[in-house]
Amino acid sequence: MGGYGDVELIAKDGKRLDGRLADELRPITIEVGVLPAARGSCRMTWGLNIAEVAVYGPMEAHPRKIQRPDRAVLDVRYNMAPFSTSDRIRPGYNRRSREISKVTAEALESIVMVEMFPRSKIRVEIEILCAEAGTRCCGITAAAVALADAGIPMKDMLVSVAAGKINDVVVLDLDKAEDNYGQADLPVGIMPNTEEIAFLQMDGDLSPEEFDLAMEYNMKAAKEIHKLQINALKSKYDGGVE
Amino acid sequence: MGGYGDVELIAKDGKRLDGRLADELRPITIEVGVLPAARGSCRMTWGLNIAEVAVYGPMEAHPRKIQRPDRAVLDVRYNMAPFSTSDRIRPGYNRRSREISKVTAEALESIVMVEMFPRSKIRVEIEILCAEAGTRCCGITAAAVALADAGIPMKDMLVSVAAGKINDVVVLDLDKAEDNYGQADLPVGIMPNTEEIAFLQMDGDLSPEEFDLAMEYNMKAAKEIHKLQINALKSKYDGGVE
Amino acid sequence: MGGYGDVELIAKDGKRLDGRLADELRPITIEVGVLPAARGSCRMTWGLNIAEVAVYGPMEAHPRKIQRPDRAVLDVRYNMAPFSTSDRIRPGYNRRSREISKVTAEALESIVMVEMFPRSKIRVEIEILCAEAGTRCCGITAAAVALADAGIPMKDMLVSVAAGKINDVVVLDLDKAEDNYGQADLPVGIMPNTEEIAFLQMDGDLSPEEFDLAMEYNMKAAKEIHKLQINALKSKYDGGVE
Amino acid sequence: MVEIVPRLLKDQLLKLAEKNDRIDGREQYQRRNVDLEVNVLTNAEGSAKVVWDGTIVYAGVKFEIRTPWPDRPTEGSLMCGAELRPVANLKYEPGPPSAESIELGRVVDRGIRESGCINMEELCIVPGEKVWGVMLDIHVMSDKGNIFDACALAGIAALKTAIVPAERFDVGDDHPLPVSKLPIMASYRKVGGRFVYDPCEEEELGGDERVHITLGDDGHVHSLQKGLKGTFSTSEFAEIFANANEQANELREMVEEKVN
Amino acid sequence: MVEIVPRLLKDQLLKLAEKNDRIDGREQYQRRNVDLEVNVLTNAEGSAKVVWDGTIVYAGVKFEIRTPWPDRPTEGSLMCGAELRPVANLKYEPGPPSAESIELGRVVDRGIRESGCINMEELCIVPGEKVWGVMLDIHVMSDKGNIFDACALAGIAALKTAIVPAERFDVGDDHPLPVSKLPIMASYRKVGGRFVYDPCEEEELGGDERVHITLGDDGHVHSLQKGLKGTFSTSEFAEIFANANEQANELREMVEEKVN
Amino acid sequence: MVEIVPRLLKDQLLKLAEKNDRIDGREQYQRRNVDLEVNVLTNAEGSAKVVWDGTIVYAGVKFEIRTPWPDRPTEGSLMCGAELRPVANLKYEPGPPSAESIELGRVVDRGIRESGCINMEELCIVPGEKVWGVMLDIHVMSDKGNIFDACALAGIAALKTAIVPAERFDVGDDHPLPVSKLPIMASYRKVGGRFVYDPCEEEELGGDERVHITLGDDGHVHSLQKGLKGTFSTSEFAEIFANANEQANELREMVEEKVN
Repeated sequence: MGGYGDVELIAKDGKRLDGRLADELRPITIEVGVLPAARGSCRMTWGLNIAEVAVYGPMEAHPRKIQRPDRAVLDVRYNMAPFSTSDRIRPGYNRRSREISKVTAEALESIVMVEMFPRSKIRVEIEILCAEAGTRCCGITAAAVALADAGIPMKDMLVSVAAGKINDVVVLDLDKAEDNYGQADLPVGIMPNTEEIAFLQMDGDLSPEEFDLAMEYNMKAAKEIHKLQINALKSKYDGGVE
Repeated sequence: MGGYGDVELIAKDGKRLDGRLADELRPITIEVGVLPAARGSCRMTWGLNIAEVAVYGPMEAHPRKIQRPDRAVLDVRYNMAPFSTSDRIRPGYNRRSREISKVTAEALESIVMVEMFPRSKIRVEIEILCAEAGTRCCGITAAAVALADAGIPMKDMLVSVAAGKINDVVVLDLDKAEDNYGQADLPVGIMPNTEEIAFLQMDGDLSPEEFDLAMEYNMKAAKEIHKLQINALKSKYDGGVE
Repeated sequence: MGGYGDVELIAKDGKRLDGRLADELRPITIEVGVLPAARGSCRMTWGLNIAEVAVYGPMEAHPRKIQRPDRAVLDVRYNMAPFSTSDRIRPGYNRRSREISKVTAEALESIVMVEMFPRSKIRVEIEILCAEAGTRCCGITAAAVALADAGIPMKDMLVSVAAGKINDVVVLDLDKAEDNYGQADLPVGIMPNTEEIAFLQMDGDLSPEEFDLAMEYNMKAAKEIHKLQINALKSKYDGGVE
Repeated sequence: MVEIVPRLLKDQLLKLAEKNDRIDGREQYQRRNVDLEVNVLTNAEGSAKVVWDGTIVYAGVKFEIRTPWPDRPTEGSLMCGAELRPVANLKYEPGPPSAESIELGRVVDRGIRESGCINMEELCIVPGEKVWGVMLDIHVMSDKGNIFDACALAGIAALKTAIVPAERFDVGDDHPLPVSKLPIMASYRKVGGRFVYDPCEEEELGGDERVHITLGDDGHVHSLQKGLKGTFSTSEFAEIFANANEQANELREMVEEKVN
Repeated sequence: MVEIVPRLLKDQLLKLAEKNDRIDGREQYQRRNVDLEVNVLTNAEGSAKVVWDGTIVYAGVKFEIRTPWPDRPTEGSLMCGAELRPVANLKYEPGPPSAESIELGRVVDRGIRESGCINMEELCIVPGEKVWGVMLDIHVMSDKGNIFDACALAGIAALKTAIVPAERFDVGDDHPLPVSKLPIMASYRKVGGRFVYDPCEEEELGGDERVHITLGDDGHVHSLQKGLKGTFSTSEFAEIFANANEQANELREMVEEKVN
Repeated sequence: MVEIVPRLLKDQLLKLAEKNDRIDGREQYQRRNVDLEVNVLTNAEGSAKVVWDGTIVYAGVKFEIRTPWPDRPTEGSLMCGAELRPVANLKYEPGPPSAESIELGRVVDRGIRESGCINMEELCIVPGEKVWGVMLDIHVMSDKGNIFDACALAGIAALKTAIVPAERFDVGDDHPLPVSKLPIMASYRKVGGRFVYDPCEEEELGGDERVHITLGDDGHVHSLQKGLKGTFSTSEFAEIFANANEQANELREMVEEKVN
């Protein structure tokens, strides 16, 4: 975290620079079936973030040494397009994107019924086309929808969302400016039905009480986002929304 | 192309800086069997360019995944030696050399009777020892001779040559200075017997009429160069020239 | 070699900057079984050098193409830790470490009874934690002990040590300052029982007579170091020293 | 990438060709439906999205300030990258750029660069000291055939809508990137023995060599590329060369309409 | 890396867990024996060796002088690298850093960095011109379980003993690197259905997901990471979060004792 | 690279060795025919081609102007690279440099560098600011045995004929690169139990360890390298050391003749 606690990000009326309250999400849209070449796909906009996800498979896992005799592996790539940020990013995976890919794969493996597809591989390609803080949550949330769109059996949906701390106040869903000058970021991946946690990271500084409040915000937001996921899937398959 | 049309490259008598006419080639020599370790080889000098080519195989193609069940693959590498240009080149393949290797392989696959060697690989190693414009044509032309020297069955010979445009005039076989300040370059690979085209690239600016004239120059030159290819092969196998 | 013959490295009484005589070694300690995860291991301090070596295997050699039908291969890595030198070293293998790994592997293959383990691989990992001249000798000597600690059958032990030249005088076991301003370095790997040479490199400038004297110093030192190797192994397996 | 030549597909395409038909019912030189949208990416200084039937491509433009090359002190530079990423199709695998990916990027780059649509002198800020570097990146999201044309189209449209972010770099006012021409690529594939325009996924799988032609506003050719095993005659080429001009004119109109 | 899930081992661990026992006889939250030594490497400006039962880790600190980033002209920088090298275990193979290795390095780095233990402003030599770059490298020599905690411990201890070599770089007198806090990591692994602290090698082989918690002197959390396939409830997490505080306090005392 | 040890070949070589014979009929210390040509590459500032029986090697010298290292402000630098490229033999595969290739380059480099044949002080243009960087690249085109000696010979001959292109870089008049000594390498291979000089391809395939000796004009040794599995006694070494001197003197005469 930037950790510059002295930049004023919350007005006297408790509203944030973009007018949101402490526990309010940025606007979100979710659409499925957007990439014709993929078996399943999802486009998610979250504030100014844009993520598009393609799912391929299940297919035979190769090279052989990545095969697991008792389950499928998820081959996940999180990638930021060169034009997705203010300064151009060199194409190719860096250490950050490789770590995010790893933890995303592990989170998704926790919800996909991987035991149904031994020795196989499911490819999940997460492309960040526009990045404005919170891209890993956006990518995980969209990937879970794309897996469902591909018809991959899952135990539960997965929603990822982050709470954080700015100006010593716990708030939900940091945007770019808040992330730059924020004091903490706590992204989690929540299974909306069981409330179990499949993904967890955090950096910055949180007291135990702040941590609890941040988790509370995340839990509540996960339920909201889950509805949008369901609606997006329904609007494709039922031809309408809830 | 450099595209600097204002540098004078053609004198008032129509002759180019090195005294050539518009449709005249630089001096060319071709020699076969020059690399003892190879199954077939060729050394070609073309103006100041020097290319040496070694051919190995056919051999089993590995790794397996490059094998084709119905034909041989050509594994072609075009490489410029570090000392081949005015400024030293770092050893190793770059994007340019990888593209040239690819289109060269595809051109040669069009003339080699690849169906005779399923699942196998023929290695073609093109080394540019001195580069003065036109190295890809020199490499392709020499590679076709080296394949013949290796006894690989071919449908036809292949000749590569380029015409271009300087000072708004279409000319054959640009040299270094002409290439630096030229307006277009049209390298082709021609099968001399059928006049079919197996290789084609172009960049710069050509009107449809200029394009036709450039192709005409190329066709005529291909016939000339083909004779030199035949002579070189004959002088090795018959102990004499045509 | 630095080759700066004009820096005074030997005093008038014949003693070197650290008080050693021409044919005197720096202090050496050897300890075995220091890395619990390894099958065999050794820690060696030699002057200020620290090397720790882990041995794994014999195990099946893969990828397949490195297998030898009639013997084991030694997969040796010599690596300098980033903090081992005055200026930090970027992690990863460079050309120097790859050459040292190669000649070290070849030296060790000359003493290990590799014929006993066809198609298998023995991994030898040499980590230089602190480097003060002579790390390749330290690594080879420690690796031979680690192989013995791992119970790998060997024809003979191997000792590596270097003599060199400073101020036109042949001396044994150059330290950092002597190496920086020295005129020659002759590291060898000696089988102490047969006096055969399994490793040899040299750079700098040595007359034939100087070469003979340097080899004589090396032979004598190898016998001394060999005693320390034996003691280290005994103190582990017999619970005491010679 | 494993090349599986589906014999049955090849036979089917051959039979269709004999009846002058195509697998998706199009005529020999008929284009699929193409949709172009510009200014679709907030963080890019210029952007475009092309939906070419099932093929989807994004292009984005970024700028940097750099020192000019010593021998060309008054010229900026254009870098154009297009990458075949695994998101776009089951057949693309992760790893360093394949030869296919490098060819795509270089062919698209040459078509734009050689058309002279950007005057490099206009990218100069302070001669010998500061020039603009224009970085055009093209991202293939879904490949259902003919990504070359889709990439070229997205690329020139993104450039055409780009705003030079001079204020952010403290070197004057923001202004549109001057793009004076609209080079357009037209791609042909030999399928069942004859060339067709705008090949779909099955035609690429069961087809032979391909030819890419980039044409400028005045009908001049700026870039040619023949790809894959196969040969063709000069008369075959003359026919598609003539057709390419028509295709380019139609698409150029679409770009002009969208960017203004 | 091939993952071999040893079914028998998993069963054994489950049975032990049912009796609230562990494979090496420890209690659920009991730590193995840990030994810390500092100033062990002559050529490093700060160093530490951690022997955490059979797990052995070295950490070394080096310094360089660099130009600060334009937007933070008065701040130095900290780089923290931890690599899983093949020396440490049969299971680690040579080659470019694996995802496991990258995760280790980044999690250790975040724990130290986010604690704010180093004030980057204190690494400034000449604003806008020269700042110190601190480079902490952690070298795993033997992995018998729980390398995360061992690396974090060696890392902070090496920093805490580091001397800034100002004389060698001709910018003043040598002085200790100012390190104001002692972030400590505590790692948990789900084994046989419940989380245990400080997993040993067998527990890592037969266990499920892991959680890494880095805590500062005041009990604030600075870094969290969940790794591997598996899920947990908030109440499970609350229990280990509370335990982590106790573990961190004990280890912090050890560091304080050794470095003074 | 797969090592196929041809048992039959080894037996044949052993039998020949017992009769003090070699597979190509040479005597133990007899060299194959060697031809040296200089100034063969237009774009190199110095060049040589060695045809050592069926082994063919090119060497080329290029120059650059660089900033000297801070601790050696009046010294230029020499970089010497030799690469085993797939053109040279069926057995060399494409890809990053193999350990064999790295060893070749470094052994050839040390022989030339350590002889002191180039006085680095003479490469200084402006102390502390500009020095010459000499870049010698050696390109093996055909390997029929003993590429080490062929590379070393081509390398020193190319340096000896090199012209420093001062005019092109605007720092004075072109002048020959000062090369004061002629280090020569002699290579031996243990074949059938005894060392032979200048091994041919079959002797390398069926032989054991190799030794490379680089000698200066005065008979001093500048570089030694033992390669591959195998051992030898000091008396064996003494014999080939003595022979190396003779071989070096003969080849040195050839170089002197060709470059003047």
